[in-house]
Amino acid sequence: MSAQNASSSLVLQAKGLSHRFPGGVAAVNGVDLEIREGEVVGLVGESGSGKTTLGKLLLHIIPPDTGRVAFEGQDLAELSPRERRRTRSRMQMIYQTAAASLNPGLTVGQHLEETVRLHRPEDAHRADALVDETLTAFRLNGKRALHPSQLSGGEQRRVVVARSLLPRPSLLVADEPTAGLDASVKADVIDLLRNARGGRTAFLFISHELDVVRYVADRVLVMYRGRIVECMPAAALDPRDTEVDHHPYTERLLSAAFKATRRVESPMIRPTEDLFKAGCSYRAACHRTEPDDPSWSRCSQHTPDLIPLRAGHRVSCHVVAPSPTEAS
Amino acid sequence: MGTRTRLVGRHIATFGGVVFVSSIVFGALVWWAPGSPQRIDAGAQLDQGFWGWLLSFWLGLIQFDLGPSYRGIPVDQLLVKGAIKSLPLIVLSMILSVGGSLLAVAIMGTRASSSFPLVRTAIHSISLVPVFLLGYLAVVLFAVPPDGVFQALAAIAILAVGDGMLTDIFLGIDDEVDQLLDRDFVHSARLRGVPVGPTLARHLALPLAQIAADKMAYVVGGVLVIEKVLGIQGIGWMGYRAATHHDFLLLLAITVAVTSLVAASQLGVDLVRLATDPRTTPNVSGQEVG
Amino acid sequence: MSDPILFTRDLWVRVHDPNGGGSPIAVVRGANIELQRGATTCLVGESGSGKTVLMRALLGISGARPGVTAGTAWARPDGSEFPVPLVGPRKRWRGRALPSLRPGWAGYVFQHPSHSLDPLLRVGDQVGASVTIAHSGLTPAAVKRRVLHWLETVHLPNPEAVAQLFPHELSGGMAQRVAIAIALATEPDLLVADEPTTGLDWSVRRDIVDLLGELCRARGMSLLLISHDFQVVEHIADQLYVMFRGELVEDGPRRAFFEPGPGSHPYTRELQARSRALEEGSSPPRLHLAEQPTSSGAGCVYAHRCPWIREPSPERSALGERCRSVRPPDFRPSSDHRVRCIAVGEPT
Amino acid sequence: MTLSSLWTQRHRQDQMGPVSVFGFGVLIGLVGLRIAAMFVDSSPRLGLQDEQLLPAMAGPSWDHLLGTDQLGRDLLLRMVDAVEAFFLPGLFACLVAALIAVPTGAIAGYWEGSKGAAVLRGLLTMISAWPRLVLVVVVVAIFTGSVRDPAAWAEVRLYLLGGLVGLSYIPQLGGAVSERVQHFRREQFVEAARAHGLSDRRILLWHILWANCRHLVLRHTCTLFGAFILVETSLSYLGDYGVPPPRPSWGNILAGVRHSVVHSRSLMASSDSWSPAGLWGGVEQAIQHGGLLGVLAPTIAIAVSIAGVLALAEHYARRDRP
Repeated sequence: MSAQNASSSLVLQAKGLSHRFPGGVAAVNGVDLEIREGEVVGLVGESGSGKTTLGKLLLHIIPPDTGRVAFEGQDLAELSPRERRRTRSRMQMIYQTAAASLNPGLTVGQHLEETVRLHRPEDAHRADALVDETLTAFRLNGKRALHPSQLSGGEQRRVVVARSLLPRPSLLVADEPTAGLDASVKADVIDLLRNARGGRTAFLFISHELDVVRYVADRVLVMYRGRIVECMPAAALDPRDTEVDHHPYTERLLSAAFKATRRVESPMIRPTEDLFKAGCSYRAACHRTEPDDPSWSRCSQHTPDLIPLRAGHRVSCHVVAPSPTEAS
Repeated sequence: MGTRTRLVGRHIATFGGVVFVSSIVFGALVWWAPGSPQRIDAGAQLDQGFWGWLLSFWLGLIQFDLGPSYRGIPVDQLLVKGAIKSLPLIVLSMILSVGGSLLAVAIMGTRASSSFPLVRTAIHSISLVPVFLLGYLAVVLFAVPPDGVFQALAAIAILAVGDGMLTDIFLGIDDEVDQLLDRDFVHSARLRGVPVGPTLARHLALPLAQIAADKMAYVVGGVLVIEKVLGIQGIGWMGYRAATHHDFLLLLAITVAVTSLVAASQLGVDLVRLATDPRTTPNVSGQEVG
Repeated sequence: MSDPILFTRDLWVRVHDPNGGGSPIAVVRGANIELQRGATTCLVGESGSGKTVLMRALLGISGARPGVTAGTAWARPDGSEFPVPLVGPRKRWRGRALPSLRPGWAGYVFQHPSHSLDPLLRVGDQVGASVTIAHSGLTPAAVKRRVLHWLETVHLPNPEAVAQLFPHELSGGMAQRVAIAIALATEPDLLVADEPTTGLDWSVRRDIVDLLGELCRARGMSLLLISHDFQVVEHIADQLYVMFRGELVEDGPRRAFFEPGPGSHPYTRELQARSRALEEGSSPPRLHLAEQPTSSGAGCVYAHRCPWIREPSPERSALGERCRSVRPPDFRPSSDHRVRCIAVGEPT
Repeated sequence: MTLSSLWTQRHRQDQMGPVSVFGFGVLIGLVGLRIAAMFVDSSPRLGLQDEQLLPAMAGPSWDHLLGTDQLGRDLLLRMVDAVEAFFLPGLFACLVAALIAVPTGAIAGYWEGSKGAAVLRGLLTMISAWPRLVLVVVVVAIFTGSVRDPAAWAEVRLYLLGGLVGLSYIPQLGGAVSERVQHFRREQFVEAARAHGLSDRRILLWHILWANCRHLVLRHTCTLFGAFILVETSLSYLGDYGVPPPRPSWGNILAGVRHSVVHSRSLMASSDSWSPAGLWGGVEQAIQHGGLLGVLAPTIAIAVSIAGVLALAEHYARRDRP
């Protein structure tokens, strides 16, 4: 939980990122994002909200349609493929399905040795010992000669985490690293990630499980249909706390927790005009506004900006956080 | 609906392309190879050049008048004569092989075939024997009479079994049934008491068609051999003779016919898939990826 | 007072050692389960503990894996008892499951909604097939009415349109609702939901669990929820079974788990602590996975992970050897609460 | 150990089952025979071996373990020598198929969406529509049919045969490789490896081809070798396009004794008693005078070789299961 320190340097800076799928649907729509050194940023949202795509855009695994990403001050788009490959030792990604992101034909040991040779050439002479150390650190002793399919789900996940932390990255995008895991194993993986590199690695922690994100992250972004709709300190993401104002979508997410004190009904999607042209994209499911309300015209015509509610908390909603210019 | 029509169109176009390009390839082989028509059939059609010759072949194909073969009999007539003898062999042996495999799987029914090592071994070992050997044994050891119904029946049976046909089809179906019976929706149907038969049939139709179509090229090869061994005057027998007699026009026609048959069976599978599987046409709303 | 709808005595499921030789490996060992009529029972345990195997073997829908079963089970659909034929996961095809009971007596909601729907059939037809099991001889129009009714029951928006869709056109949450509708349409007395929320979005998770609970209450149906998530269990359970490595280490009514009282099994405590830690944002207890379990059947199944043996407190210092070698007896803190642990049984 | 991990281990049984033992046994046997064939000259002209004329269609004896054929040549020697007809050309077929199909399939699968991949896939579709045997007959007929002295061209023809069978197998092997590669692309691990900082070349060569397609390729190579034995013996049996007669092939040995065997059948039939002893007498007669061994030996040899090679394919298929 390293405190957000303004003086610490920026690891990653993204401006106006957008990406469309071939079908024409915008997966990511004008996202700005900054990640500082050692910071853990949580990214929540339901499936289909574009979380994964955003993660891949940030690491330039998918080139963005518009917008730029600067990693440690370098514009990723301007690097040659070879240079970008070299940069990857400092920015790593953990994919959602561990089993699918490991090579079924290679052993655990081969995976890690390759990483050492590739990203830590200075340690290549003691690769063998280094791999053993890593395996011990991730409690994978005795698994070195096994293939991924011979491991349990939690063990596979630990291999993936070990592989992405071995290059000592300064940024790690973890896409649903706990999805599909048992509650007990989940906690285990989270701990491994949190203790990684003594807090020097910055994380983008993508998940739809609010409790996990709240536990892991310093700062949380909420994503809906390709847009960041809310940005807040992790502590504000408490289902039992009704004091704090949230974006209506976040409210609905929070109310889905079993311990939630207030319950927002799951939305009946109203037929609305084209959601993607203009206006707030959540208005079709929003419980804070109705087509009869006076605020509706604003919601359907202007895309809301991220407006600061208080320190470190910004919401993009005309109802909860009316923009100062329009209110006046 | 538009996407579906487009997909059908694309498959048909692929089929046409395969036949078209194949005819060019085989035509070129026939034209430029040593022992080509220039030497054998001197004078005839030489002045047109390769493309002219091929063009006249295509035109003939469309009008169904390919002109006389080396011996003067019209090629199309020969082709029809051969096809009448060969097509039943191909179709019936395919039906026999698929039907037999289905029957075997149904009889084993309650257990996976892996728990019947003897049956598996028997199917394997019979099916391993090449078609020509089976034909040979039929002629030599069992004295199949040289013409008539028995000969045709023997040919069908041999084609259905030999060259690994039965093994491949049987194991393919068995595997498919195995996987299908372990799917959750089949478990769910069994628990609810919904009859499982129709579900199985629906899900087996496509793999069956696929397996059969994949074996088509082998059956065609087998037909060539078995017709030669048993002396049935079908397409394979004619093709073999045309090759030995350097009757290149007939050879080209037969090759193109056979190739289109195999390609058509693949086209059939594609069309069956389009018709039965709703997943083949992309979701119109466009799935977003999380 | 106890009126079980389905119960087992000493149920074993063994799986043949896949590498050929050797004796079969027991994946469920001597399970005694009673599912109460109209109550919600939860079967908790981490993946690989044998929860799914147990229920599938009991309902006769296990996969094509080679295996054997032993033990007895009875179903009491309406007061009279029927033995349930136990079929091990051996044969790939056994005709109808639970043949002595009426078709559709039990329903099953699987872990992955996309797997439990037939990809080639429209949603409406799949629900319709279930409807015709419950009521034979309905006119097509009547079947359609009931199909729409069931789709509405599971809170699907615009059931008419949904009925026309194919499974691949549904989102995960919708597909799971359809799967529930399919299971419900046979009007079952018992519904088994096997990790129904694992593959789903967090925001849909509670909706599905609430829906299941609400339906069962409204219809007087028994629900068995298989889960690894104590948050889900705490939300809905009337009766709990905790399973670890094939053994039911603890069972009892809700109050025995969520109200202060005499001891719980250390494994149950571990599960609860983890779930609570996540909810409260505190650090969860560390998992000790380094030690391998003993291969022989002797001793407590949890011994290799048990914190009471690993870090023994003064009063529990003598436990280790006994826990590893002696099969723990059942201890009953109260008449309906059972814990299989030496340490709990001998409070110090 | 969880149930699922138990299950995956079943598919990963690395130890040799009876199938693998049989497969490797046959492989070693074939290699042994091929080496022996280098030291054997089985076609002394018309049985003029050691300046003495052997009787035609003789039964087995100590000098000639399998007896002689219709021209009085030692059958055993011919059987051994016949391995030459398919062994190296068969390997050549495998080489042709692997060298063309693996890169093609890998490219078509890896750069799935590109135009080049579409063209490659179209080519594969087209070749797969050409029936193997028809293709071979046509091409061999065209290229060597008009040759005056077939014996002199035998070697060339065999390798042409090998090349063609290999060519006709490309769609299967290429399709399997490209399907495997596509599967991995969809399964994300390729993208994950790229995000990890690996180059495309390393991913394709090491991660996909070596680590995951090795067994697949070996498996298909074995099947192809079996297919080549099948094609070679079939064509040699039919005459004209296979191994020309003075050179032995299991196929033309069969064809050679064809006529005598009709006689042997009548020998068997003549023992009209149904008792086992009577039947055995008939079989014995057929072996001694009718050249039954000339039928049985090649038949068994062909079936066992193909079975062995396919067993080897099965062995690799088991190791291949992802």
